Amino acid sequence: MTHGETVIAETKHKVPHHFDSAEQAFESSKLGLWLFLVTEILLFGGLFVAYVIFRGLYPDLFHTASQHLNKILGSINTVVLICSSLSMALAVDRVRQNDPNKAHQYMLVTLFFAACFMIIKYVEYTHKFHEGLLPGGNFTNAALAGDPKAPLFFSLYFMMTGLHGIHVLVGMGLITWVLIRSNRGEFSSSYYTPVELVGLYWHLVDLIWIYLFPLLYLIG
Amino acid sequence: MAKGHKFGGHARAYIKVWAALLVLTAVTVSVSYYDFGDWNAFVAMLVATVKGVLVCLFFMHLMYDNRVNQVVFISAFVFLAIFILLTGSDEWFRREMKPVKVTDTASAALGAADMEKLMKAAPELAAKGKEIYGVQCAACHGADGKGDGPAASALNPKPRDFTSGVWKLGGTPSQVFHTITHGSPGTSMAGFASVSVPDRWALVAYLRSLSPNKPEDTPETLKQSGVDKMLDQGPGTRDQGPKTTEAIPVSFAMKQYVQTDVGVTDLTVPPAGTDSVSLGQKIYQSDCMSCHGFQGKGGIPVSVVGFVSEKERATLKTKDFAVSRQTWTYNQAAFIDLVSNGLPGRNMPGFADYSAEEWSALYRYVQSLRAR
Amino acid sequence: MSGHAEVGNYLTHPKGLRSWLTTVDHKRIGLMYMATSMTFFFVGGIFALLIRLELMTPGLTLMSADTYNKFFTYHGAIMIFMFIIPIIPAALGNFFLPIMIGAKDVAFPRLNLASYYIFIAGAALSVWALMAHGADTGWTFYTPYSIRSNTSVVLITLGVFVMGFSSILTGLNFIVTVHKLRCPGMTFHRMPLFVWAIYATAIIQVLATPVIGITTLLLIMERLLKIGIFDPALGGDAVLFQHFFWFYSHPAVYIMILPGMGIISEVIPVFARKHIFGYKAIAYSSLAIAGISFLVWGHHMFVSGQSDLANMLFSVLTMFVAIPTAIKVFNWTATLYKGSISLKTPMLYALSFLFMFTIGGLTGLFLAALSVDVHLHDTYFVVAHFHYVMMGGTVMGLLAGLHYWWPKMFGKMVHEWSAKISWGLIFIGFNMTFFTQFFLGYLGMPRRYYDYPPEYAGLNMISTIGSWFLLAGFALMAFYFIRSLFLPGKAPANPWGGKTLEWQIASPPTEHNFPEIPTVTGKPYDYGVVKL
Amino acid sequence: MLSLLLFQWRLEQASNFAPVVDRLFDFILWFSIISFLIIVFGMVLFTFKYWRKKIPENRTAYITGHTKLELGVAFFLLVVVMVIFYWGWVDYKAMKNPPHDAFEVNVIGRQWLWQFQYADGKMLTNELIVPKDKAVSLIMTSEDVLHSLYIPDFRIKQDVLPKSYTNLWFVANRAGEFPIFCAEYCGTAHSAMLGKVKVLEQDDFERWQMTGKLPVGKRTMDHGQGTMDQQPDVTVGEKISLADKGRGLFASKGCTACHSVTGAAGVGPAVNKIFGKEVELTDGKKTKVDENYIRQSVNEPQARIVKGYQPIMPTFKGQISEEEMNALIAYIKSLK
Repeated sequence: MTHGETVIAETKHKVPHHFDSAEQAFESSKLGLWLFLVTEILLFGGLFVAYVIFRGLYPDLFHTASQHLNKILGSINTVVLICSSLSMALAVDRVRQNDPNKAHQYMLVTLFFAACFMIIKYVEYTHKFHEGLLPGGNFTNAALAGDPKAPLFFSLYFMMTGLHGIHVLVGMGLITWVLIRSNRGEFSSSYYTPVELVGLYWHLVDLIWIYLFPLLYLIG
Repeated sequence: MAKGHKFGGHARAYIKVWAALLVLTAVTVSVSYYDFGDWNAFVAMLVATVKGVLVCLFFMHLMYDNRVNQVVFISAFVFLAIFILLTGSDEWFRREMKPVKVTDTASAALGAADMEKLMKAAPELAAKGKEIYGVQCAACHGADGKGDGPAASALNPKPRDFTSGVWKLGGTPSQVFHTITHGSPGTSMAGFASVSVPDRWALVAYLRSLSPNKPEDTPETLKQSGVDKMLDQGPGTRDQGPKTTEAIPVSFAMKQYVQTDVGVTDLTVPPAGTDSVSLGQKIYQSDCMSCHGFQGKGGIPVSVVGFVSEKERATLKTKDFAVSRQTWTYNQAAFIDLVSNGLPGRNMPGFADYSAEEWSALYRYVQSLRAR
Repeated sequence: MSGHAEVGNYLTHPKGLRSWLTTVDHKRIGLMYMATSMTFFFVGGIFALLIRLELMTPGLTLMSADTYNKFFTYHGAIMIFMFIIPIIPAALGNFFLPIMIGAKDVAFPRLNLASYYIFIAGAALSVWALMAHGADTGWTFYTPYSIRSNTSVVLITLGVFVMGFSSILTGLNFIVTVHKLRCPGMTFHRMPLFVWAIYATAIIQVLATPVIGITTLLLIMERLLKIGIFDPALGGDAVLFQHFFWFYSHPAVYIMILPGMGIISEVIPVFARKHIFGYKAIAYSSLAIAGISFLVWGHHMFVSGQSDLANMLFSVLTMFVAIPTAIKVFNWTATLYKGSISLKTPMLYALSFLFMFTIGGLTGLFLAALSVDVHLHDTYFVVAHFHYVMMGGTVMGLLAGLHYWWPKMFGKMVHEWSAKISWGLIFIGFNMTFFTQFFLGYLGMPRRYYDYPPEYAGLNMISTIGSWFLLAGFALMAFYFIRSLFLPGKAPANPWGGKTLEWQIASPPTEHNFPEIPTVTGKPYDYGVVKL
Repeated sequence: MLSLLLFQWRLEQASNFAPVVDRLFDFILWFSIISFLIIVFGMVLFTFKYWRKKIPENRTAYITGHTKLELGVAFFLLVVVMVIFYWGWVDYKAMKNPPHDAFEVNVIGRQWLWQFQYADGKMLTNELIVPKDKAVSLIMTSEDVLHSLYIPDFRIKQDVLPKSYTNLWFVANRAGEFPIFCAEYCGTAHSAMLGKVKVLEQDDFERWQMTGKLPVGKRTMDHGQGTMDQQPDVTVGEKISLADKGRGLFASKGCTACHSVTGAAGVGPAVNKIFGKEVELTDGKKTKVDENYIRQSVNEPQARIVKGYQPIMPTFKGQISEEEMNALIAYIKSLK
């Protein structure tokens, strides 16, 4: 079999020359992305370690500081992200069933939910800035001023939710990119790797928030 | 695709998983409103893990994926767990060291010239005095010095009302200084030698500013209160408070003593107080009872200066020893630390000058109060 | 070898600088990585020589304390992040991994090129930092000094952060390539040991590098937003930074040494004409080292105020990492038994690897034992230990690999005698420089000392003289490597008689490596006659 | 004993931990030498015995491995390293638990000098005076960045962290003077952060404790290879000139860490050729460098800071006696 490229039916996509079959290309991309998700988990893992260590050292500080977080907004955000995860899964499913119109709608729903998440986060952040609950050195909140370690909680809070927020923004960018390519008809049931990969990435972003939410907001 | 994906067309499965996730979220949020102590964190993590597993298996198709992807994804959590556990083995198991208690070097270096300057009541000295007064003296002498402090109700005789102009032990600066340093015998006024010399002079300036009657010092009042010795000694003289004898090693003193007065046979050290509980009781009644009550039940309102918010100021009462769960209840070092430093915010003055044996007697007595 | 004459090799076809800068051919990307990394090696080397010159005599010899602190930071940062981590996996690994497993290219060629350009971006950021206010925190950036220092720490940590991604992407690429692109017949147990080593390194790269990413990110946030997680003044904990840093940096030490071991496992069987002794033992000890390397980082912090429990745990776990390493060294020595050993330059470097890496490994035992480490930590004993492991190990492995694969990469043979002379210079210079430092360390001279009490003067003088030999050796090597490119004459396809796949194709290979996909039947090192 | 053959220098064993650590050090040293010789001898032997010139390429043996041998080697090594670990762990635990009656000293590490604070209020800079044959426990903290108190002759080292306390204890079993190094990188003058441990006999120590005078006449036995820095030990003879005494103090009190005497740029202003001159302060005013400017800068350094320098000089109030102050001033005056 000479090293030409086999063209996938109904799509303009060519399997790269160094792969033997489209199946091998798809499986390689998936393994590649799973490895990338591992690095994401370990990136956030660093912050989780810092959180767990400091919570172990100053449990009551974390309890009093977390009262200042708005549980309601946090819960809404969790529900919003879970819905966006669902709509993304359905979008991938639709693309796999060769039903691009429904897929586009689901992708738009995902984008909408993601936007809601970011807006709620924006509201939370401005409320915190207003109350002076800023990270580290520039912490000016009166109620918690007594305890020198209080800014630690908010440093961790802003680092974790900030980094997660950036990942949500990147996710929204990726979904829009996939939406545009899907509009141009590049995907079908036989070639939908980018959609699958963006879907996996988005579910990971949701998975990280599922852990972030109870750790930060629901401290008993 | 080549293998005919098994998981094509699973819309219904996704909706079910989605519903499960929402329910679990509701569960975890509601659980967080009740206080189960440590269980809260465990439940929150358990629910989060269940939700995470659901997302992984169904939304991310890990269930139908080949072995390598599953191993790869799980290995991330394994290495994260290693990171947490081994770092935790260090951070959570460190031993706490406490520095050596060093006698107050500041006063040691005070020269006679400074003593002169401090005695003349300057305005900013009085302001500093007011601040120290709030921390050390307001508990009994009241926020405005009228002798109506919260603890005053339990005291007999009543604490001095400075605005009345009456000085039982003399109102000249040196006499007031002497009373602050050594206390007033026969009353609950304890000696405050642990306060540094400059602070004590600041207190003197503030107290005299309250009182209409301000007698001036005469040579014999200086001599009588021992302040004159402090004036003429050269720079770098030791603090005029009680001499810290334990700094001199016994072996050295013994050798000096034997060298100078040959012929002395033995030096017996007099036994410390009788049985320790009564010693503890004596200390408790002289220093602590006025605020913590006779049975250590507390509940005596303590008027507070500064740190506490408005609504807390009125209701702040001393706590009942039996109910308290803090570390001092099971660790004597924490008890000594707490009592010697006091709680400036909560208007508890520090009592530092007990010997080790008095500390343990007091600690055992307080524990006996908790047991009743 | 029916080389496609008309197609030409990967060096000449396709033509033009643009084709090089936008290439997705793993061989060209490998060469570009090698060129960049080797230049950084020489830059880092110059800083090392300047440091040694300053330390020649006590007191001010050449430069002020600040400049000295900056120079040893540059030496550390450049050598580690820009040379020793990328050089073998990204340069030689990129070039030979696909060929050795019979693949046409790595799994994601464009990602491979992207990771090279990310590496260039990171390196540019770090060089810019060195040009600006420099950095005088040491390559470890320990807080709170790295927060207080008024040098451009943010820039250099940003550079490290970006270079970290290049390392992750390379590792990711290799894992997928090994799993998905092996040619028919190439089972895991028929893969060459170099591929095993690069595979184990890739696992560490993927799992450890993100943590240095978050550490550098937090350090930048510490300086810019004063978040106070690592700053004791704001309630944080400086030892926590050390945990974060070493959780990456100790596995990173194994990212550096494992590829070197991989090359040695390739070179020794070929030049001893003998099957490797214990193929499975060496292969799986690479994975074992990769695994254990994540458990041992605390031995860098025995005296940093760590709890006794943690010290005990880390000391035990560090001892376990000695076992697979010792097995490898034992197996390489056993491979020589009853062989037919030819002392060409690659073999010389492989044997000196064995010689020096054994010293490096054994001195590790001193530092793993708790009570002895209290005395030896942060002294020149540690400096000697890691130079013996990194320079005596990885650089010897790299040089063995370079000399071994040079004919395959460029189709030119290296002048044998000048190579042997430069080997001699490097061998003498290295031992003279670093063996004396074991004594300095034991006598208590601390690390990173700009000036030292007079009683350490003699040993430091010997060490500096040794570094001049190293300079001579490497200068001669650079000369004869470059000269070999312009010499006429073409190297044969298999000059050393190797049995692995890269020796079965033309040298330099064509752009698509194999005229047709090979199927592998035998084991990679089938030397030797059964009856003997 | 045996290891002496290897090292012509031998670090002094001046504390209770030194012989213990050296014993484990020697054990690992001999184990390493033996295993190194086995590997290198094997390699050299095989290389010469099976040289390509002696054995043609196609007559090599087909050996692919010997699992039992490998497992044997692995198990033997496991036993040895576990012994090393346990031995190290036992000695380490002894290092970490100070006896209760130890003589406690507070140590404050600060950027580029060590301060030792005694229970009776004495504060020494870069100089730790301890009794011989008595447990001394150092409770250490740092004022700014990480440092590490390292006394090679005692084989002890411990990092010093800001905002928390770490501990080191030892029993010095030999009178004399031993260098203290800073072993954790801490900035510009990390290598100038040197100190001295002076171990005195019990009576000398008590006399010092009461009178502040170090033993006169009896030349304190200096550490192995000559005293740390070459100047005369200031506390020994009384007859040396005031300026010389000042020069010793200038070094031992840690001034050299920030102020250079050669005019080179340092953290603090250089002090040579400066006496009697006008210097400009941060607030623009000018002042003459005279006795009371120096005296004030030592006791209240923040009062008059020279332009272009940060106010980070620690106060030495209460640590420099009158006569030491005069010696310092005489020394600075002598630096024309």
